[in-house]
Amino acid sequence: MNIQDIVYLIVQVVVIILVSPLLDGIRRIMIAKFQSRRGPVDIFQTYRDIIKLFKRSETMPDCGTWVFRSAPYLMFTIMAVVIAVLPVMHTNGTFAAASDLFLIIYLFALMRFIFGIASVDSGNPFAGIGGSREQMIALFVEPTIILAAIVVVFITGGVTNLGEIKNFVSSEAILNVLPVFIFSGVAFLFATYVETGKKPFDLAEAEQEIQEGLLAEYAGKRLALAHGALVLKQVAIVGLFISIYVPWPVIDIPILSLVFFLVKLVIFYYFASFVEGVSTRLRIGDTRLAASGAFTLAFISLILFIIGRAA
Amino acid sequence: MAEVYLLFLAGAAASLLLYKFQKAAAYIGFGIPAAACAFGIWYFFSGLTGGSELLVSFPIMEAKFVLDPLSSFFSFVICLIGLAASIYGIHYAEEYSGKVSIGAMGFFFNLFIVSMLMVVTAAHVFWFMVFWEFMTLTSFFLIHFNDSEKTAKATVLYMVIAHIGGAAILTGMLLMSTGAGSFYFSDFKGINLSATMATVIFFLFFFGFGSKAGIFPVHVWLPEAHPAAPSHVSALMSAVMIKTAIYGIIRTCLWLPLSEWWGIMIIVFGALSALLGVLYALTQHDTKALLAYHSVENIGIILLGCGVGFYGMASGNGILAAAGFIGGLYHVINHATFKGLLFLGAGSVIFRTHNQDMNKLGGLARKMPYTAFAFLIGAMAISALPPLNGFVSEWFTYQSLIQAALGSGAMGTFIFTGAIVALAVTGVLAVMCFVKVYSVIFTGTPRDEKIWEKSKESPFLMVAGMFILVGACILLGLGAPYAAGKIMNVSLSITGMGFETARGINVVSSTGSIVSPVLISIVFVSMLVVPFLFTAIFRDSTSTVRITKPYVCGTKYSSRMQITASPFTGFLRQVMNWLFRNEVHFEETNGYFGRVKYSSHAKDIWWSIFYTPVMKGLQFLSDRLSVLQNGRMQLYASYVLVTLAFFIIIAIFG
Amino acid sequence: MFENINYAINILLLIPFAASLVIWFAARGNNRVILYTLHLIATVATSVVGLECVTHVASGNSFMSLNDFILFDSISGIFVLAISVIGLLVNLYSIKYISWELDKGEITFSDARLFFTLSHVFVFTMLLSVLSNNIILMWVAIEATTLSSVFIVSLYKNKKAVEGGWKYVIICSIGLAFALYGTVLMYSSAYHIIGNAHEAMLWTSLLAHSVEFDADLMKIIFVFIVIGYGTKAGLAPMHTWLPDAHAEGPAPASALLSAVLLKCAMAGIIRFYVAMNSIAEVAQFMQNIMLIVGLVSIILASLFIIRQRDIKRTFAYHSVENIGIIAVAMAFGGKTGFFAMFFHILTHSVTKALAFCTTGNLQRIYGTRNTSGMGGLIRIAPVTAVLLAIAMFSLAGMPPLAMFTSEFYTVVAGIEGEHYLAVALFILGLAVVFYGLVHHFNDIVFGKVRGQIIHNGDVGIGANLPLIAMALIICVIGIAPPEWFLELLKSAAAVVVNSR
Amino acid sequence: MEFGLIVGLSFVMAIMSFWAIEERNLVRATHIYTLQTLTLVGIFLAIAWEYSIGTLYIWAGTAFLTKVLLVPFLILMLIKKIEIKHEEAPFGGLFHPFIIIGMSLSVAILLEPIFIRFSLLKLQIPIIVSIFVFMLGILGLVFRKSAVKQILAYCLFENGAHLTLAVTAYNAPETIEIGILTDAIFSVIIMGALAMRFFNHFGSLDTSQANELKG
Repeated sequence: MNIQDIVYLIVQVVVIILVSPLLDGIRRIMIAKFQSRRGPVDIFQTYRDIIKLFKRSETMPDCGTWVFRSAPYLMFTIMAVVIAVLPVMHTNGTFAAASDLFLIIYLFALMRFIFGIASVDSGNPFAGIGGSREQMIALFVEPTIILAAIVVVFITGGVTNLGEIKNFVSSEAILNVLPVFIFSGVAFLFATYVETGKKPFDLAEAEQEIQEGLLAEYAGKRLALAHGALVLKQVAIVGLFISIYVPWPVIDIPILSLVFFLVKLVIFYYFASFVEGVSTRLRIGDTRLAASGAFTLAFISLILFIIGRAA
Repeated sequence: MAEVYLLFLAGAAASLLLYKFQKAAAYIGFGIPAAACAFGIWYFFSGLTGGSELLVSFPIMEAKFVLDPLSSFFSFVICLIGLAASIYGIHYAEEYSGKVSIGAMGFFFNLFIVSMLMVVTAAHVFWFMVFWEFMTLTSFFLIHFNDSEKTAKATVLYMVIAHIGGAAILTGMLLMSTGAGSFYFSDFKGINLSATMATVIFFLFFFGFGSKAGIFPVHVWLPEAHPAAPSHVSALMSAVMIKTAIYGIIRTCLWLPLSEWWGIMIIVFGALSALLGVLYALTQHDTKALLAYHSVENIGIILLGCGVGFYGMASGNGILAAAGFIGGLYHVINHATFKGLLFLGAGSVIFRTHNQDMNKLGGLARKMPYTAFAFLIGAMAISALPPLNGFVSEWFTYQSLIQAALGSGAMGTFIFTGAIVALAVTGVLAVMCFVKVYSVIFTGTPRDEKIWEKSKESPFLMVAGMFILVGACILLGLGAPYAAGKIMNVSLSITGMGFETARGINVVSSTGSIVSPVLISIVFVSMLVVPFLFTAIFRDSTSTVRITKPYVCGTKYSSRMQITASPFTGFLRQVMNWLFRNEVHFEETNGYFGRVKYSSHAKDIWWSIFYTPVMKGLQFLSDRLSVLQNGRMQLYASYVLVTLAFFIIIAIFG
Repeated sequence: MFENINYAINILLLIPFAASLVIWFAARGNNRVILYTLHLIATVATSVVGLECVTHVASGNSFMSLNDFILFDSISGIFVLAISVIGLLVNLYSIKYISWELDKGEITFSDARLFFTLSHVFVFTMLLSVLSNNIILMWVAIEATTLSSVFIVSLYKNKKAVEGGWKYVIICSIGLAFALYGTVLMYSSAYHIIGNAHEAMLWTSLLAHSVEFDADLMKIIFVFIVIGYGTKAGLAPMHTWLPDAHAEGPAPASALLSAVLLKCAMAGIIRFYVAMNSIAEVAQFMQNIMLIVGLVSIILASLFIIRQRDIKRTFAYHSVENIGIIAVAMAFGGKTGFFAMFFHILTHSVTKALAFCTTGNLQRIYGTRNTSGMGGLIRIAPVTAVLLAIAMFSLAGMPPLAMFTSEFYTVVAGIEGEHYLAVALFILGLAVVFYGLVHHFNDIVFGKVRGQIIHNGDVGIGANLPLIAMALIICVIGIAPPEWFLELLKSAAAVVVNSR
Repeated sequence: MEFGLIVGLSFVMAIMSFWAIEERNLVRATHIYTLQTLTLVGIFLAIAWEYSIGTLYIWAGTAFLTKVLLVPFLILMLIKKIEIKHEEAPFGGLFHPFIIIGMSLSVAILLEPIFIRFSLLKLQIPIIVSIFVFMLGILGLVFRKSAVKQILAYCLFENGAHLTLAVTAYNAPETIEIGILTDAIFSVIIMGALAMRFFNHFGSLDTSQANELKG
């Protein structure tokens, strides 16, 4: 339990939390530019939105219990925890036990759980449907994430701690299992994209519409926190992808690895907003077809792994 | 060991004596078992490492009860849930004070627990079967305290399947005992059986015990019988009775010469039960039926763990076997706690609202805060959300499946990975299902004003019963290293090999990966400061919070606008209709604006594949045969002559 | 109590016969009290003497009397035990039952007197059939049981009772005719070997010389015996009279018939089995025949049970099924097989007697035998409901009760004898019967009352006392039977086993 | 062929019993039955005289007392009370006699060698006739509809059994002989009383009407 890991953890969380609205601002400008419209004034627009919301007064539905009132705080914290445990600055330190693959996947499930309960608790019909859609999307995405991640675990010899995986992936041993790794990486990437709630599968901006329906009943600081939590969620899921599949320029100076992590985040956001800019929204049924495509990719990687191992 | 049983028998006798006094019978009839369970918990907890033997001499056959780590683990689980259920039962019995005699309910309740305790320690074929069927008999009577037309149909199905299962187990055990030459379980280890005989015996045991555990093909009685029982009884049945079947499978398969494809078969059935259990649970809108289907799902998860255990033992890999069993056994105690908690929670909702249909409830959290909180903890535990116990046992199961996949051939890897994916999908569906259950019952606006007005918090002892299990869930979650250590020496006693599974606050799996619920909780609590920090920095509006009706685009809000149970999973039913075969009843009342009655009910496909054809066949056969007895005496007399002729021909020429 | 046992056996036979005469002539003038007291004294006397004799024979020795016409060994000890215990309890119950019928006007006083007289003649003939050492005297006694029980069965003055009685007489006479032929053949072949006319008639001498008999003739004889006494015992293809006779008679009558009479007919088959057991080829043939007949009885009866609406016909078919179980246990053979057979004979007789007597109670409460007219018994008559529960769950083979133990031993014997297919069919039959019984139990005890209630409330402790005694017996002998009881069963099984 | 007298009487007995079964008029059928029993007693006396066996004289005496006097008297009294003279048509209608004779003869020929092997008196014809009469009685019970005719059929096969017993095992102790005869008498009495009650309830003696108890 050395102090250094705790400091790195705190720095990592604070920096990423502060940077994430910036990434969201970049994304909104990118999409506006691809759709040849002006978009927000500059990349700091999301900061201003969130700060404005903190200052506003609140309204609450009469039927809201403590679940509804505390949900934004809980969601924000869970996403902060996920970001904290990612092995960016501290790999295999005291927090190795907290950065387990299944633990993170089930933390996302905890996030969904609270999201679902709060959405129905608000009494708002749109929020209810939003909660139910959130679970449905997870149903399509989960098998791909698990299968892809499991194949990576198989490659690293069965250890599910992200630190171990990162060490193995960044070592040369990855080269002889490269095709398996690439297929599972692509599948995982696709699942991450769906999970972040971008355009082809869901429209984050259309708060009043379905996917972010939960926000309908929130106002003031709770709306700010909820919005922040959803932004953090996108960063967290992408962070998970990066820490498993793109660990390169491995440097033992934590600060530099944090900077490189942020750069990789920006690159991902750049491509994500490109895809989001040009695509139109699919119905939820079509997500099923796209998700099964990703699942077959992950399945191919499993077959390659078995053949590779047998040979 | 004998003192625990005697306490329960005393409780049974006492509650029978107080047949006339309802109030006293409730306190005594359920008080004594509570005390007995408390004593049992202490006794069996110390028994986890040691072992003791009890010989009861009956003239017909010497009864022998052996307490080895495996039996004391299951007895510990039974006593833990028994404690909560009996404390809960003291006040819950008030609901039945008018209709039925509480003394009788106490009598059967005590006998039910003691028969389960004796089943897990019996070491003699005859006495095992006696207590096995006695457990079914007492639960049959307990179910009938909720007397309705549906109960009668459900209990017949329950008894018949349990009896056929019992017969299969009896045949299997007798095949073993004739091989071993004695009725004592201790002599059954390592008798020489031919391969086919071993497989036959395995199938007899697996489907015999499976019928009681609710494994997929023979689970049909479970969603019928559990909802019909009084809640504290269905809590016991769902939490512990089906675990005695898991104990049976483990105990009996230890005797047989295991072969690898058995382990794989158990895993396939486990995955099937998990997936289909949760899928059918999603379509239910009766709370207890939904929870019953979840028992099928969790039994599937337990079987995944035990399947890996058997696979490990068959392939001689002790570490893998220990990993599998620790996953399976840990989930046994976890499932017992949170399923018991959920059933008790549902029971206290029914206690106040007298209604099991979710679509009529809503917003009860404000009226019943403690029950709501307990139910929430139970829901989070069953969906395996991190800090709680559900996550730890599923994590162990994942680790054992991964190790098994790495260790086995191509076919094995496919099946084990398939099991991992099935477990993950089950996790997602469980989250969806329990979001639906919790939020539709406890949150949002009440859908039926009358029910909402009448409901208030359940009496103290019921809440106390629930919070015992809430404490257990949290303790088993955060105290995972200690618990895993204890369970490891139970699985050590089974497989003979084990691995170091607890290091400080971390839990270690066989493949070396570590996780620590305590650490994640610490990080969670410390991160909780961050949102408050941000609100403190930027907050400056001090105006009070305005309470309004939920916003529905300006129209007047009515509680019917709110999402209810069925539409929450509506989309999934459309996608999976090939499985659910929804029967949609749609009645158009008067004209366009009239009220429309719509109800859809998912039919378990297994009914139409197996059960209805069997029943129709029996009916057809007996109708054909009834022609034999058509009342004409001359025909009867000719039967005698025909049989005489037939037998004489056999005698002369046979 | 008696200094020499032979004297006791004669007394045992004398009491019921004398009692029937006394009742017939003394209980005149519509005076119920005399009738009941005489009946009570006679029943108690018979049972006390019977139990006294049984305790003597429990350890395996046997006694002869009436210049060797009467043989009292452990096999007949079992049946005498059944007759005395069940006879006592059922007759006690019949006093209450008959008084209900008299109050309702179903039967006149002379009918009641006839009923009591005939029930004592019936007990006498059953005792004679079980105790007789002479094969033809046994045939005469069993024929006499039919004749004496005809008017007990058709006591009620209605079409169905007469029809039941007539079928009972005709089919049983046809069956017993063939039994007579079997006995005659047995006697003539025995005389050919033994030479002495008196000796050739006696079981003891047949047993001694059984090795020298001619195998083919023995097979033919056994076929005649199985058909003859099988009709009387209710084995499958010849069971058709049983549901009609047992369902139409008054409850205590059908209890006595089902519980004890069927077993005495099986005693005949067991006797012949013992006599012919020493020739290996014949023994194998006999086991095959009994297996076929037993399994056919179980399967046929189970398929009939699930479609019954009338509770007494269900129990009657259940008797056919249990006689099948006894036959199957005999076919499985070996020490455990015969132990299971004798155990099942006793457990079934206690349980079936309790079951039929509770139908008497149901008839009094609901006035009908049809289960769709019953329901809600648990609230109306809790004691009767508990008794019915014990009876039906013991019949269904639920463990803590008696019949599970005997079925357990039967399956053990089956598996020891490698009869796997037979055990599988046995268990399937039992499962189907279990479904039928639990279904009926739910219809009667739980739910709302569907028919109308004639006598609201329980039937009073007087009637239920003997039933409670039977229920206690069922609970006890399943798990913790008394020592001498097991001793008796083991010595009876030994007699059969070492006759080989 | 052995001695003419016994064989002759046996043939007469066989014909008498067939006639008794076929006869529709109940009173005449009982008379024919009495004649048949007389021939039975005759056979007993013939065998006793021929083989000088003491016991058979006692058998003949008891048979005469019970079966020739008592049983027909009981049956005639029963018929007088019921006032039904004629019997309904039996099953099998036209083919009825051929079925009965065919089956009885074949069973008699099949069983005869079994009985003759250990029988004391190796008289082939009387054994065949006794089994024939026995089977006639059984088939009478099965095919005839009238209750009284079934009682007669019962007495017939009882005679058959009696003759078989006499030929194959005449040295059986007397008490057994008396036992079987009392059984026969009581059967007739009980069946008669039951037939009486049957008539009161069903209005006729046709037992095939009684088929309410089904399933």
